[in-house]
Amino acid sequence: MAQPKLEISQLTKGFVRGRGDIVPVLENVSFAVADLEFVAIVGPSGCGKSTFLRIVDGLIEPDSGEVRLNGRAVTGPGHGRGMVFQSFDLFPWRTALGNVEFGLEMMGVPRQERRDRAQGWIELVGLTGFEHSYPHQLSGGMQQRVGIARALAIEPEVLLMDEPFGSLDVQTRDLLQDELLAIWQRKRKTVLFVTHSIEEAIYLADRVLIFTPRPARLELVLDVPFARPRTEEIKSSPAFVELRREIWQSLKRGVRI
Amino acid sequence: MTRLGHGLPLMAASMVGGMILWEMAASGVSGVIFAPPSVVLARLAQDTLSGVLPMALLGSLAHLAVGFLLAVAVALPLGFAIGRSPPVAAMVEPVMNAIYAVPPVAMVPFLIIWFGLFYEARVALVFLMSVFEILVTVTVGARNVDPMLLQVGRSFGANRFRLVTVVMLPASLPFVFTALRVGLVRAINAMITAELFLAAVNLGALMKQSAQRFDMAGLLSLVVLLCLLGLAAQEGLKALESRLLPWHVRPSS
Amino acid sequence: MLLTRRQALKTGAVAGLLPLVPARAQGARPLKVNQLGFALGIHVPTTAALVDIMPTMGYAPTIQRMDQIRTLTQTLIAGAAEIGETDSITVMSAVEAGADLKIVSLWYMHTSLVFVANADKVREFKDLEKPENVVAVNGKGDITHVMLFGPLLQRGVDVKKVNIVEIGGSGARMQALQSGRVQAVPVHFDQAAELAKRGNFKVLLEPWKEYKAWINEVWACSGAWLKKKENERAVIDLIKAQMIAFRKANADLAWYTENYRKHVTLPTAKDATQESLKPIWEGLSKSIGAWPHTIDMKMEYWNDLVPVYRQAEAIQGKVRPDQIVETSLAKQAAAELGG
Amino acid sequence: MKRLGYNLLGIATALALWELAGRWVGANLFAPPTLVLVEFAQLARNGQIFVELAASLRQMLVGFGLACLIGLPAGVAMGRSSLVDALFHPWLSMFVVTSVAALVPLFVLVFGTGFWFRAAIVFVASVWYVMLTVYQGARGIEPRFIDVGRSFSAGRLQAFWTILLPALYPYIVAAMRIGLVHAIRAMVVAEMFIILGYGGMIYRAGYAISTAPLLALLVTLMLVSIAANEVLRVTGRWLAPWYEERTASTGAQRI
Repeated sequence: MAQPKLEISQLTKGFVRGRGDIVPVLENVSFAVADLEFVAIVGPSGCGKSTFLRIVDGLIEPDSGEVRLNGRAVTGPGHGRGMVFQSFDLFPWRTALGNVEFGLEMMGVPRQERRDRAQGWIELVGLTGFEHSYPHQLSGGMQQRVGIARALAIEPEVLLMDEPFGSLDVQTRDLLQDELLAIWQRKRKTVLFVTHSIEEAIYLADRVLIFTPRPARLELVLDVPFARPRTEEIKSSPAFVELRREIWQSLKRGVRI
Repeated sequence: MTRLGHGLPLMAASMVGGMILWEMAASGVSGVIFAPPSVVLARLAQDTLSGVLPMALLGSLAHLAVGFLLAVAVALPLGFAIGRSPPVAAMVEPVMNAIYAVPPVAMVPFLIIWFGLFYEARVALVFLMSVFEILVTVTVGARNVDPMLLQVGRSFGANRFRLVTVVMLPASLPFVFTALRVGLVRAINAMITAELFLAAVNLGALMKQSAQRFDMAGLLSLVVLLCLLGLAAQEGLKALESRLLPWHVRPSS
Repeated sequence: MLLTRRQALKTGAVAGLLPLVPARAQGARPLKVNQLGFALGIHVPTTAALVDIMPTMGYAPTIQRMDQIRTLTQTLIAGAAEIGETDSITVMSAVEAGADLKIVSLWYMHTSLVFVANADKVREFKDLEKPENVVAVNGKGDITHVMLFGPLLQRGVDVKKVNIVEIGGSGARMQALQSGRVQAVPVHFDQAAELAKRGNFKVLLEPWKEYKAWINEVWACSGAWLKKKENERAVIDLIKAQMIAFRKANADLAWYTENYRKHVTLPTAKDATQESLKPIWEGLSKSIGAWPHTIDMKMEYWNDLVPVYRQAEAIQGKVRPDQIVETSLAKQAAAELGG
Repeated sequence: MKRLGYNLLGIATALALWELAGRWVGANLFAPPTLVLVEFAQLARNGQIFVELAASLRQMLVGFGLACLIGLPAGVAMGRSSLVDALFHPWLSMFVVTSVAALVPLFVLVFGTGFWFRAAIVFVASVWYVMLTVYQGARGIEPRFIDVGRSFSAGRLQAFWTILLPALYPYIVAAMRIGLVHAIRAMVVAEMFIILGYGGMIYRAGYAISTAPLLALLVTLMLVSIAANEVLRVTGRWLAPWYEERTASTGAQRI
């Protein structure tokens, strides 16, 4: 096997609560992601998936273990990764175009060039005509398209997505899933996609990782056998249903209500 | 904008109603003690046309502007420092709250000692009264910057300096505008206090003269002028804000 | 827990809202009086007359104090006080503006206000013309301003060149003088002595040496109020109480010291002794003659002052003193009291 | 604990600077804290300072209580009804500018100089700030909270008690805290004018040649104001455990 794009080894993280009690959040997580692979992480709410993604992005430092991108250790946020956030978190004072430009601006891309490039991404996510709208003038789905364009604009080697469709309604979510697949088909990227929806994970990913509840450990890894490009129909195929059942069984063991 | 658009007739009605109440309250009271709005407004118009009020107002505004701008220049960076750094906040806030508790009139003797009676002292009082007001609001604004936005900034590789200029500053702009508005109100208040309690000049001198002559219409016309000035300052800043920050949606009822 | 919280809310709300009801003496004629906030050596006998002697004559004065002559005058016009302290200039300008006020008695004869100057900078009156020398008065057109104005005119000083600023409050004025921000201020006689200890400050002007009589604070009330016989009676009794106090003050340093400690508002007043007060007492009683044996309201006092007031533009001069000053009540009081 | 350390460090620094400045210019112009402390000890032994302070604060509380009683509901009404807002906002914007010092003479005429004069001054000095803070809070309540109430078919009154009031609570506490500072300041200004109570003491201290007595009184005032504010903050937290400091501080978005 060639060198993996992203290599996660022995990641452990705990948070200090109250007077110094340490609550473990992440325990000994290790796996590797190949170049241009789409990996989904599924786990119960609050299991530490988001913390994990933030460590990969370099926003949080792990207590032990490390993240390697192209064989080099990640020590802080950088341009190799682009993050899409659950609550979109667009800058309310920037227009759609301005938000997409943000990462390029931080990279020091000259104004005209970044404008042109951002415009291209706006078109790709289907927001032509809304470049100059402010986030509060856009619907939730449109806001998240801007969020995706913002992350893609910096041409990251790895795209990190933190439950990106979690706060959208079901219809919008389905539409955006298809759009994400279409974009991914055209602009292939290595993707790490965190979600709590089993169907979403199967539908989108090449491989699904299942995390246990807090502290999160890697419980199970499953390959998704469907060919690409994928369409809605596979969701009703017996193989899909079986895969979903298998993941659910695994998750259920850890879920307590 | 909608608030103004829909509310304009109502506001006008409210103003007229207030005037009628005032007129009623003033009827039958000696002119040496109180004056009705009809007389006061006529007086205001007369003194404005004669140029007396505009000249005094300009003089007052000159040192208002200097003191206020100084306060802004000091309070904005300091407010950000306090808002973003808990140790700085813990060090400065007790002292700040303590000084804030003292009524400005009680500070006058000290201002005279330190800054004399003229221009510098007036500027100092305007500065002192508005700087804390601005500081408090900017501190809150800086403290309340959505942590998620800061995280987005960091995620996209913004360094500390960039985080401040590109994320924190714009994120707290609405608070900065509020701070300016609150500060300006206090500054106007301080301006007239300074002109009355230090060496009397400009509007303060006119006020004192009217008072000395028991010219209540003159006195009240100055009070009305100050009220209008305060109203204009607030509405002006609001209009400026909605022009400059089109993205900021004020919570609406 | 929740219950106690609610209870705490309720009791807290009620307890904060219970106003205090002042106790009142029974049977005595109530008299609403207002008075300047500060009382210095010169004010002592009249304050004593009001607070201590009037109750023995069947009156129950309630005293409101405030720090501005103008407000005192306005409360008289508005009827918030029946009778009270104010000064001649303010009464005259109020009457010019349409108020109905009468001056019925003096608080004291001759003002104890003096002008104190920084002796390093101001050696003679002419020095006040220099632009670097600033004179602080309480307000343009008030007693502190006009008092300086007359003597300056007499000595040929160009008053237009004198740099005059207004600073309200004699505390603030003294601070300004001490910190070198101004070079001359009006203060009371006893404050001047205190100032002289703190630096090279000397008395530049003593009004009682310049004028036959320099009337400052007076007792005034509204003309309508005075028309009632019982009110006129109250005024006569007040003047009698004043004269009793004046006579005691002139005769008895011990009495003066006791009342000084009681009524003077300076923070140092409580520490005063007969020895420390003797120079002040002698100055006020003998040199200035602030407390005449008999209060004699001569119209000529005001006739002499009006031209100076007018030159200082404190009044327009539309009103004659005899329309405002009521001299008969003091005469009546003197006759009743005798001596 | 760490925070307290920084608090003390900040206060110590301020005191040290004050001491240096005081020694540099002298007690007549700016008394250093060591002298002020001596002066305070004398005042405290005499005891009058506390009697005056207690009496003044009691009157202040009446004015302030009225300001809350009227200002809080009025602010909520303005925030929830555009009609009320349009009727009162211009007046609010104008009155908030007028300084207490300019109003005092007029109030003396109307109320005399007794109990109600001081209560009235304190009232007008604090009510606008109380109203504005609550107004901001009432305007900012998320419609979804109200919708939750509607969906549970809460009546208007019920919705007020169960949804509006708890949501407004942080703003109410903030409004009272902001109003209180203004109320205490106004109390002093009013009393300085009529030379009664604690403000009267400050006024008289202004006549002293040394600035030490004046500063002793002002520092005591500072302590009282801070303590009163702290009491409100702690009570606020105790009465409503869901009260969050951070939400409340947005109440500073005042006008």
